[in-house]
Amino acid sequence: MPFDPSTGSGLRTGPFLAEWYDLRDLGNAVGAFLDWIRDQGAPDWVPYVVSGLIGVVAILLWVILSQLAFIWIERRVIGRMQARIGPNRVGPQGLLQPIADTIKLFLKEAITSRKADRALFWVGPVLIFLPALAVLAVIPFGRGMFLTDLNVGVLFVIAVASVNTVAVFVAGWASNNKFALLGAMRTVAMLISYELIQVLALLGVVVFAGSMRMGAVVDWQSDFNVWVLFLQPLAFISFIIASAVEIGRSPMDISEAESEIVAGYHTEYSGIKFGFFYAAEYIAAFAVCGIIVTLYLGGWTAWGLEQWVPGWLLFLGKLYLTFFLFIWTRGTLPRLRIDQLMAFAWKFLLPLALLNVVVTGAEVLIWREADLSAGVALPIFGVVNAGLAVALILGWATFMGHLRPERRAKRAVLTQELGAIYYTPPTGTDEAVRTGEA
Amino acid sequence: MAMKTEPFVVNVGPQHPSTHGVFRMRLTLDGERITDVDMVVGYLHRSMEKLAEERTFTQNIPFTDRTDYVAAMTGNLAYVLAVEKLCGIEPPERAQWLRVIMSELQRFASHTIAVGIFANDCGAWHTPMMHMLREREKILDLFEMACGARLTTNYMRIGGVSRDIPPEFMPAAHALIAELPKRMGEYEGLLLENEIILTRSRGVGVLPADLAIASSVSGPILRGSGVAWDIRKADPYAAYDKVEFDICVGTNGDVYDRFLVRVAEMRQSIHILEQALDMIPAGPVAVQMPLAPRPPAGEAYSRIESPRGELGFYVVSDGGPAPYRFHIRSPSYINLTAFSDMVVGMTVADAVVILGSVDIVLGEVDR
Amino acid sequence: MEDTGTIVAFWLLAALTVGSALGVAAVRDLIRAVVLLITSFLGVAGLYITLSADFVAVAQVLIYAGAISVLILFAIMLTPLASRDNAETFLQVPGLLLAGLVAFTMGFVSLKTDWSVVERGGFEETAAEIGEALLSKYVLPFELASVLLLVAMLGSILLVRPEGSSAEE
Amino acid sequence: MSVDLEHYLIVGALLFGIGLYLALAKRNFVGVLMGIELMFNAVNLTFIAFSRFGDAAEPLTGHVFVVFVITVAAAEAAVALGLAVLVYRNRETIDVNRMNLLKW
Repeated sequence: MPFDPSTGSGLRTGPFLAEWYDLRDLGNAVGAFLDWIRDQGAPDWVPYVVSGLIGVVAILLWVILSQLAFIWIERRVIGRMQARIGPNRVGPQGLLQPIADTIKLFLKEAITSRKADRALFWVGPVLIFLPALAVLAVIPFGRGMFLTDLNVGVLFVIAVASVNTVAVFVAGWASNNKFALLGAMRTVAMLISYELIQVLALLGVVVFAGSMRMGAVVDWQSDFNVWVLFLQPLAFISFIIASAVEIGRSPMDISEAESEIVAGYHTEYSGIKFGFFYAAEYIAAFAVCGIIVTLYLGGWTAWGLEQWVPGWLLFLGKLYLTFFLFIWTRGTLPRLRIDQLMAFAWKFLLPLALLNVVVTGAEVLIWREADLSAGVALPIFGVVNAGLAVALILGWATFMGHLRPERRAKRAVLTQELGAIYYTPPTGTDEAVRTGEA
Repeated sequence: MAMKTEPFVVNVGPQHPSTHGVFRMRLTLDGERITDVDMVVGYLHRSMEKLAEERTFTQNIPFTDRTDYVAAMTGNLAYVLAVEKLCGIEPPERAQWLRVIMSELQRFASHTIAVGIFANDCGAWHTPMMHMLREREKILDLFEMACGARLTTNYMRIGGVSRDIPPEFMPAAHALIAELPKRMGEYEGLLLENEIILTRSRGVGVLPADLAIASSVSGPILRGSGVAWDIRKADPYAAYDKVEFDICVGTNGDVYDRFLVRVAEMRQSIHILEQALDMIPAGPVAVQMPLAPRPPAGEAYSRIESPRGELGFYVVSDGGPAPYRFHIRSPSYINLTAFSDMVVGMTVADAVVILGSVDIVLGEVDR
Repeated sequence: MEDTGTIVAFWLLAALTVGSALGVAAVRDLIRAVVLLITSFLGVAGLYITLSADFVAVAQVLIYAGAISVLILFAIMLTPLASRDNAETFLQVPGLLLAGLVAFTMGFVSLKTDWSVVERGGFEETAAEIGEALLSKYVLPFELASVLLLVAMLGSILLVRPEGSSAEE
Repeated sequence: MSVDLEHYLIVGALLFGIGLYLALAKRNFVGVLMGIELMFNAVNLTFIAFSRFGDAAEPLTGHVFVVFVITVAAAEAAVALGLAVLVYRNRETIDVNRMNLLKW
């Protein structure tokens, strides 16, 4: 069906060109292939199974490739950030380094310590893979390029991610290692808290788009030519932070805080079992970036650009940019302490996220009741919400006392007076936070 | 009724990413909070003090490279000052200034490690440290120019320094000194005002001034607790009485203040270096000494402000070619004694940061 | 086609659910029992999907597999000196008999009863309708449930709060 | 062959039986709790099955009911585990055999 500029709806009613060689939707080729199978007189279930297989294989293949790419990108980019070169020995520009790493991990001995719970020690790495992979099933990679478009996709993403908690706990517990157990308990507490933030952040998106279907959210964004990011800046920030927690990225990499608890819940894992954790981390990063792109950054659409450029390329471009954000924070920021991170979730993000939900609900109600046109309503909402986000963050920070002068950076006292004592006991603002948790 | 929990004992080290060597602490935890800490040292003990009694005074200089291997120059200096005091000799003027230059370069280099590792302990995934190491490399290049070695310099000699600096040293040093303030600005922007570092280090590991004095800690830890004490001012050695600099002190005695003091001291080091590079006179760099000097019988204690604090060498001579007794007052070891006072009541994550702020070098702790 | 998939999925999921539930009863280690319990919960969620109840399935994963199981794990971790085994009391044999009897009766009844079944096919989309029902017809129970959750939350905080940390905080 | 209401009901019955056994026979308080959760699941499964196959004017009522049950189950789990921790704190055990005093 040809693209109709007056409605802008050529996107949803069907592919622009349904020829198999139209690269803008790889689903076309698959559809043509399935039709061909049907024409050969195969029984009904064959195309059904084949389409599923194609989807699964494509996603898995892409995940593996892109995970290798992620590892390479991260190592090179962090290398640049750290004023060094990064891996450049294996292959051109070190491109084969991730493969070499993988081979190394395969060849290394997978040690199981004697007092470990053998069965659960094995379950942990497997279980941690599942949520990361399952999330990928509902992400629309391009027009018509998804494994399944669940009508509760957004909820599914959250629900599946919550299984992560159990996997981490099992891994930490089965290792029978104190560092691992500490890391696991930290992670569980942290994931549970930030799951809440994630749900509240996504609620705003769902309220605006009026559907929990991932594809519908993308369509909504392309229909109104607006990314949810501009309507929901506060939710976007909370979601980014919560996602960083979920995939264990700095400054929230407390679960595997290297300098404190060695490697957290996967301290005892080696060889390919460690490789599973390592891979799952990157797959989860891939999935989380995909969710962010789909729900906040317009998915595979970009203001009509998807008519000329394959949508899946746009999607991947955005995905890598989002991933760069995570690399950037990792390369820059130190790590928070667990109680500070929890306090940040409960005392800072949660009230703001709740307020955001209320404001969003009110806006959608106004939009519907006052019968405003989208061209008027959405820009106003965007400006209001951006202003509100800044005001709320600053206001809440002031209210919580984070901006008081004694909490700000200071400089050392310079003196010539030998033997003088300048000591004043700490004012106790941070101390209050600390003991309040205990 | 309080919760009955098992005392959860975690053994941190000797193989642990952030014990800075082979330090070991047994932490008794209640949840994440530390109720007791047991420090175990000695994994790197090399019997240095006893070995030194079997070697001549000159042969002992390389040992002092290996006590505090992050700051070899100051180790050399403290030892040769003690022997010079024993022999009653005074090194020439140029040697004095070279000692100041090398000490301050070493202080800067050592503080880059201290600050970088501290940021690492806060979880900053190596970025600040790698940037710091970039500057340290340049300083080590200067050391290599001066004495041929980068880490174990073995540069100071009884009665001077081993050799004069080569002609290319001065331009390189001037260029470096011109560059460093810019870098310092970057670090101060990245680290000092970093919100997360502020939250992580404010009010953590507080060592009050009276306790700091009572525990006889020294160096940035003492100054971080607000006591303006610096051997370079209190008991000037080399040419420190001729240069202008400030003592940097903190006010609250927490981890952040120690960190602050180190960063400020790096600035002061640049300031001292600027003066010293201008004021250094020409002339001989060492007095003539026998290869194996035999100082008159007696004892001498000399102390200097090493990057970690008061580094003292106590040397007793019985008139022979080797010291009769050789003792090192190592600042790391004595600063470490205050560690348990700072760490109890904090969390595991804090313990690591506090240890990072104490800035121990295990070679010096265990000797 | 679709039906074959459902049948295969049902048998697999039913085996998974019942099998891991049996495992919960059989294994010796409490943590392993929790892991099997989670598997069982996930199996039930899968069964919901075969019944085209997608919203409830996702809620099942979110709340049972994600939240309640973690609560159980926390309870186990917070009682460190208690034994971590999964042993039975003296009621093992009577319990077994009674449970078997109940299960048999219910199975028997469900097989023998002539249920008035309609061939409706699966639901298209449940989330929106459930939401509407919750906020119109069932709004009172909905509000009551939220109050219940609040009370439960406060109650458990009150229960586990360390004594002596009341007034001065 | 197809999957009918009875299949789900039997799975539900089996789950309920296992849950009942756990709740009756397990020594550990947490084990008992797991049994109760399993029974909840069995009941929910039956609700959903009837909702899918049953003859009703508003078939989604079953789903709504399950949502409520899940809510109540979450509340129940939180309170019960709070109780477990409390009992442990006072008696240093969560063995139901040894919780035999009416007061302590």
